[in-house]
Amino acid sequence: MKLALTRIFWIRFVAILVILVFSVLLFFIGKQHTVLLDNKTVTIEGEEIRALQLVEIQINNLEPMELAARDRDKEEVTGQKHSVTIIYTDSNWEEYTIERTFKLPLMQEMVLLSIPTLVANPEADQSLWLENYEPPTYAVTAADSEEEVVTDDLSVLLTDI
Amino acid sequence: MNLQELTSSAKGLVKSFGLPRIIIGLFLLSLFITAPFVGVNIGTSLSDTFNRFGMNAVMVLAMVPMIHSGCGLNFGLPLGIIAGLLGATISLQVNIPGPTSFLLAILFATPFAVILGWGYGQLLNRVKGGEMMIATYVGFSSVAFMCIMWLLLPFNNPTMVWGYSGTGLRTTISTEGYYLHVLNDFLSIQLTDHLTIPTGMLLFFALLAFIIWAFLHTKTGTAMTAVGSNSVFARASGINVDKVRTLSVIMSTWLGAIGILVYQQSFGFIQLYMGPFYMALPAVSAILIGGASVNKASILNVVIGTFLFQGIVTMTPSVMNSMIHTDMSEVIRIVVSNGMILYALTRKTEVIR
Amino acid sequence: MLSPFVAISFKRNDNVGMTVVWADKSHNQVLKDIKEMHENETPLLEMKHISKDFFGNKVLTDINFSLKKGEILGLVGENGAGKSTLMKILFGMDEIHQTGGYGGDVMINGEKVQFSSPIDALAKGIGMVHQEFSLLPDFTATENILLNREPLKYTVFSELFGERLNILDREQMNHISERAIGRLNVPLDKDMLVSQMPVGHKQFTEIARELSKEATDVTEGIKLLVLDEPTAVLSEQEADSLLKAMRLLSESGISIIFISHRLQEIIDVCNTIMVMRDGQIIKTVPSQGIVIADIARWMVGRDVGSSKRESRGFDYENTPVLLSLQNLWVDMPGEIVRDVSLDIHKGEILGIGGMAGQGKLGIPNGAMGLFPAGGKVIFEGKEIALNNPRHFLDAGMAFVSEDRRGVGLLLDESLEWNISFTAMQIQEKYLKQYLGGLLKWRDQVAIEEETESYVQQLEIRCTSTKQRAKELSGGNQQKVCLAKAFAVGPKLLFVSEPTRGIDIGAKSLVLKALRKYNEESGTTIVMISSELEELRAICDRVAIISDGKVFGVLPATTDSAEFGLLMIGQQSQILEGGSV
Amino acid sequence: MTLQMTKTQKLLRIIGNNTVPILFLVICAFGIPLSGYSANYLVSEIVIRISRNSFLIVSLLIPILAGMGLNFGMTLGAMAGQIGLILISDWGIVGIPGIILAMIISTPISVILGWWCGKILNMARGREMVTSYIIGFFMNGIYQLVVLYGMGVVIPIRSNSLLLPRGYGIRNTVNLIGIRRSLDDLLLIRPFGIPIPLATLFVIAVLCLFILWFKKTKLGQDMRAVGQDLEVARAAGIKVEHTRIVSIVISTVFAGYGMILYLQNIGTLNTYNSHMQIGMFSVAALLVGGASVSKANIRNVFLGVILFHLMFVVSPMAGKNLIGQAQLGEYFRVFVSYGVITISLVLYEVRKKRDQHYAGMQLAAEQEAST
Repeated sequence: MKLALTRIFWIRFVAILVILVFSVLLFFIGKQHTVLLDNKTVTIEGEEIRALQLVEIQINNLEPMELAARDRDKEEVTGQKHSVTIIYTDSNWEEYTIERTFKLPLMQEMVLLSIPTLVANPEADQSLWLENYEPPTYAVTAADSEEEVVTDDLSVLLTDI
Repeated sequence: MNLQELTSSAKGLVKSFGLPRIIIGLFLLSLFITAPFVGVNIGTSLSDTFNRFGMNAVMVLAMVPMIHSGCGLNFGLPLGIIAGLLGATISLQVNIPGPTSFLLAILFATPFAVILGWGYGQLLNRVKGGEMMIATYVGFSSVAFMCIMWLLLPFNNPTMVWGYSGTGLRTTISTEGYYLHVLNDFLSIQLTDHLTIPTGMLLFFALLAFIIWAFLHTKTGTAMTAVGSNSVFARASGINVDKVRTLSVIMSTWLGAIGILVYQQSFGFIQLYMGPFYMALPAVSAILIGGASVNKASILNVVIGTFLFQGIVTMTPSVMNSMIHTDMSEVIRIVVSNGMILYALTRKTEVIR
Repeated sequence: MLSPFVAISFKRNDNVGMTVVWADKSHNQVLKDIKEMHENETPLLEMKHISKDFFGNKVLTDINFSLKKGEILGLVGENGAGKSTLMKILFGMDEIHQTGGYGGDVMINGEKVQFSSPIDALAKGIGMVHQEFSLLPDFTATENILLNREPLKYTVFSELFGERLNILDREQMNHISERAIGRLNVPLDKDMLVSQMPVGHKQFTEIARELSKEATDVTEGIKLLVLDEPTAVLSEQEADSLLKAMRLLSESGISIIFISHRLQEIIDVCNTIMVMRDGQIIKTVPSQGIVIADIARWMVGRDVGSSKRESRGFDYENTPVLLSLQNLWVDMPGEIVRDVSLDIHKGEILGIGGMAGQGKLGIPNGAMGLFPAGGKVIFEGKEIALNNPRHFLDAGMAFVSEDRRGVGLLLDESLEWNISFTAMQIQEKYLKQYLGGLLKWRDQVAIEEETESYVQQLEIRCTSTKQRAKELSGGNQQKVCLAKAFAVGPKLLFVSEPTRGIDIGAKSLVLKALRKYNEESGTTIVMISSELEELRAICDRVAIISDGKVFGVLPATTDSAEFGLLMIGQQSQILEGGSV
Repeated sequence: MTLQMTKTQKLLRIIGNNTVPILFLVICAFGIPLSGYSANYLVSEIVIRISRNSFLIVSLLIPILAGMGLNFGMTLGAMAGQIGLILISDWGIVGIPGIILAMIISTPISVILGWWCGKILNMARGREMVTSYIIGFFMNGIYQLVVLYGMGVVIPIRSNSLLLPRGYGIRNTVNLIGIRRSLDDLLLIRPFGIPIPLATLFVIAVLCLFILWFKKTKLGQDMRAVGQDLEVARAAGIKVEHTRIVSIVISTVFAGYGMILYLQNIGTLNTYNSHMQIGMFSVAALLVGGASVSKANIRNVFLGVILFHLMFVVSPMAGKNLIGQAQLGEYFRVFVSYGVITISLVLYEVRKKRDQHYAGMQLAAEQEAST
């Protein structure tokens, strides 16, 4: 049919564009990432960086967490721009705090933040102490494989709504 | 016969036979053809189809009287099925093993079918025009009501009752020892090692089909057809329209009861509680695939429809599985059967006054 | 000279309602003054040499008339005289276009117009109010008046979702409907739901709807209003207020075509009266000094030359009364029977005539029980219970319905079924009894023989007795219905509109069959038809039903003008001239 | 001369019109004491259910307005909503943005399904309800085709926690932890310890306002006209078929949003069954509120939700205390739900016949008086 380029057509066209942009924006704001906070000794370019005895770490304004050596914890965050503050005491009970912001690429589900590396060189570029993390895929357990799909389960008519 | 005549007669055939029916028929044929290439034994699938045909044919036959008298598609079939279940449970309660239990089940089911059918008929007469929706929900609420009754009714035959509490019936009861395969094995013919024909069941269906065919030739049968095709014409010829409609509903309910008994004897289990909930839809779509319309149905429609529908239901899982390793049969069954009902509901039939 | 307080303002495009204090002067006097004022003006509507035929038979021949601004034209004529076809031409209904258009031309304000649909006619300011209301019960009068023409207030959503998302402008709606009702000057409450309105107010709502079609940039305000039998459903007092409202409208410059069977109203309110018969205009006369009897004669009277039918000389004295209807009332929509008492003698052919909608069709349907009915029906001395077709049929009466396709036939079944069905069900004919009557089996052979004999006897043109009823022509279908009734061998046969909608050839065959059946097997026949001539040709006596009551029973040989008077509900003695 | 309605007849008429709500009041009156639940618990349960279900039930109002009867085809909207949820949980979008994005995704799907359903219903005039019921089943087949076989193959699904072990098709249950209760907890207040999700109730209030506003628009007026008498509306020039299709589209879109709100409260998605169950219970709740096939308003929705769900919460415990079988209570409430729909449908048809007959009775009375 002839595309009537009337006024209402343009308004609708613009409205659809606005909605698309809005949903992309939503995608960005709502995207959830998991940040793994890792306090293990790690060797970078042959140089070994020891894990800290005790460290307190806080992402954005979430609950601060205390990690002992060889501890690993995770934090769920939404959106791309985040800040991390680390408070630690060095060997002679001096308290230091490091505050850095970092940006997560959109499509990365999970990232690993190596605390020792960050503490070792607080001003280093983000790529040094933050890298993508692919969770290992478990072998398909027996229970999953034969999970049979129930498509006309009558008991659903009885359950509460 | 020149081309022009050929196309017009072909068109006539298609029109009379119904396009969807031809599509489904060709689809089934293609399944049968591809079966051997895909390692599916024709014998087993054929005997499986016959078996399922026998199991469901009587329930599809239960659709005929009500469609004939203009009450529309009998979505309230579960009501008839409940009468059958009552008959079966009482016959098991009486605990007489062997084929006599099948006859007893029919005997016990009949009074329930007549009473329930009569009440159901009176209700439908008061809601002419809106029958199908109300039939659906009468069916659902009666199944839900029976769920309560199965818990409360005083049955105590150990094979039926819950082990630990001793009261209330189990959801599935085996017909082992009672009327399991009582029809199937009667004069069953063993053609090849795979292909066995459950002649007993097919004969039983043929007997019931003959009774219906004969009924339609009697005076009241003719009156029923007239009520279905134009109820004002029937009224103007002195027919008590409501009485004839109620009779057709009672017949449908009774056939529904017999149908579930035949189904159980071949299936091997009596399914209580929510079992009969969605049993109306396959029967309705089968008769529509057979070419019936919302106010016209014949015995031939029952036979063709049941064979096509059950053929698809049996063939798709085996052939599909071996072809593309996925069991799409469930999806195809839903789409084909409900698509057929939709096709029938959207045909232009002038609403009977 | 115009009396001072009647201020009439005529501006070319403004028909602002004027306020009139109804002087005691007669309405016609006021009209005469208006006419003198613009004698030379071109008429609002003019029809020249209009002709129309449906598949060969002439429906309208050489219609010429003109209608001035503010004039009320009364259009009268029997059913089928061509009145409604003429109106359909004026409104450009597609029924006319589909059957080959019309001859001659229609002029509005002097220029030729060709309306392709009623919407075009509306745009030119021509509106019509039909007899059966097209109103929404749970809408108020205002909402009905402005249905689908509601003024809207802008909302931002309409930019995006289209103009139907604007809010209704309720105050302006009330304003428009008040103005339209004001012009009718009737006590119609604009906020009352139509379902709670008395019938008269429903009529006013419909008229107000046409009036409210104001002049907008694309459409002109209402200039011509056609009222099709508006008073048929009104009570006396409601009809009066309608006539007053019509006078008011005509004075405000709106011309009206008023179609009615109540000749007294025509004379009271119309300026000119146009009488139509058999598709021609017989008379166009101003309404002064016209008497109802004149109109009746013009409406019904054939020229004297029509063949004088020799009467059968059926003597009523010593033949017993077979069926007597006492105070019968029947609730059949559109054909209400109020109080009918008739005695039908054995062996006679009684005709029942009357205008459409006066209740003649209700009598057989009610007696048979197809519609709720009351009163007494005594057949051969025994009283038959009403509202149960079985008793009617068991007593030995049969009924051929006027609604062939709806009631008379099983369209999807074969001829055999159609003909043999009633006899089989009532009198157990064509059934083989087995097991001592327990099993009644259809005797296919007997059915085929019986059907074959009727096909021969009534010359039903069909490929075979197995052919389906819906594939037959109208005439043959009617013969099948007759055969169905004959098969029952009735003592009394009601036949309703046997010749409606069938070709001439089949008509005479059907009437001949009825006549032969009456003479050979002595069956009493009661024939209901709206064709007066047919009744006079075949019946011994003809009863005329008007407004649900028997207005008179006359021998068939009496002059058709007498019947004409009965038909319009006037006693047969001549009434004095029309009074204001 | 119309038939005067005597006092008792008027009273009977009122009772007659509201048989279903009265019946439910009686059931609840018996059930509540039997179940032994505390008032506090019951109130909090009812508040949860109002916030969970009312959006879905309100979406049924518009087709009733347009004379299409009870739209059992709302399962189409529920399916669209679920597809939206599956996609956002795959992309890992959480919280309020996730809910809004799911709604945006479900809108085009609902519009297409609603438009198609409207076209079919127009073809099956006079039998709309049973046809919409069958459309629900038919689309369930298509839905399974898409979700059970399409997702993972045709539609890329990344996170394998959603996919079945065989690599394609979505699992039976999808954990919606990302958006669980995120709208409910947005503005949660706890007067007397009863959690009241203000945000969700606000969204429902906005929808009710939209419905009230919509009735005042030209489209709303056209729908009312079409609902009352199709031929009169057509004669007045209203595009009848188009109006009926728009009413179904709007209802399907709202059903989609309602399903997303419902699932955000429940927290887990039963992929292949929850949409089949929701249609029936929403219609039952609406009818319990006193709505009929031809007339329904917002009051019916809320009265219905309260009464229906009160019965739903109470009956298992009542059954247990009465006969010692909780199962009995569950069967009882399903029986009552289906029973309510049957009674309302029957009453609607009977009343429709009686109104036609009433006109005849009125006329007969006039005859009797005048002869």
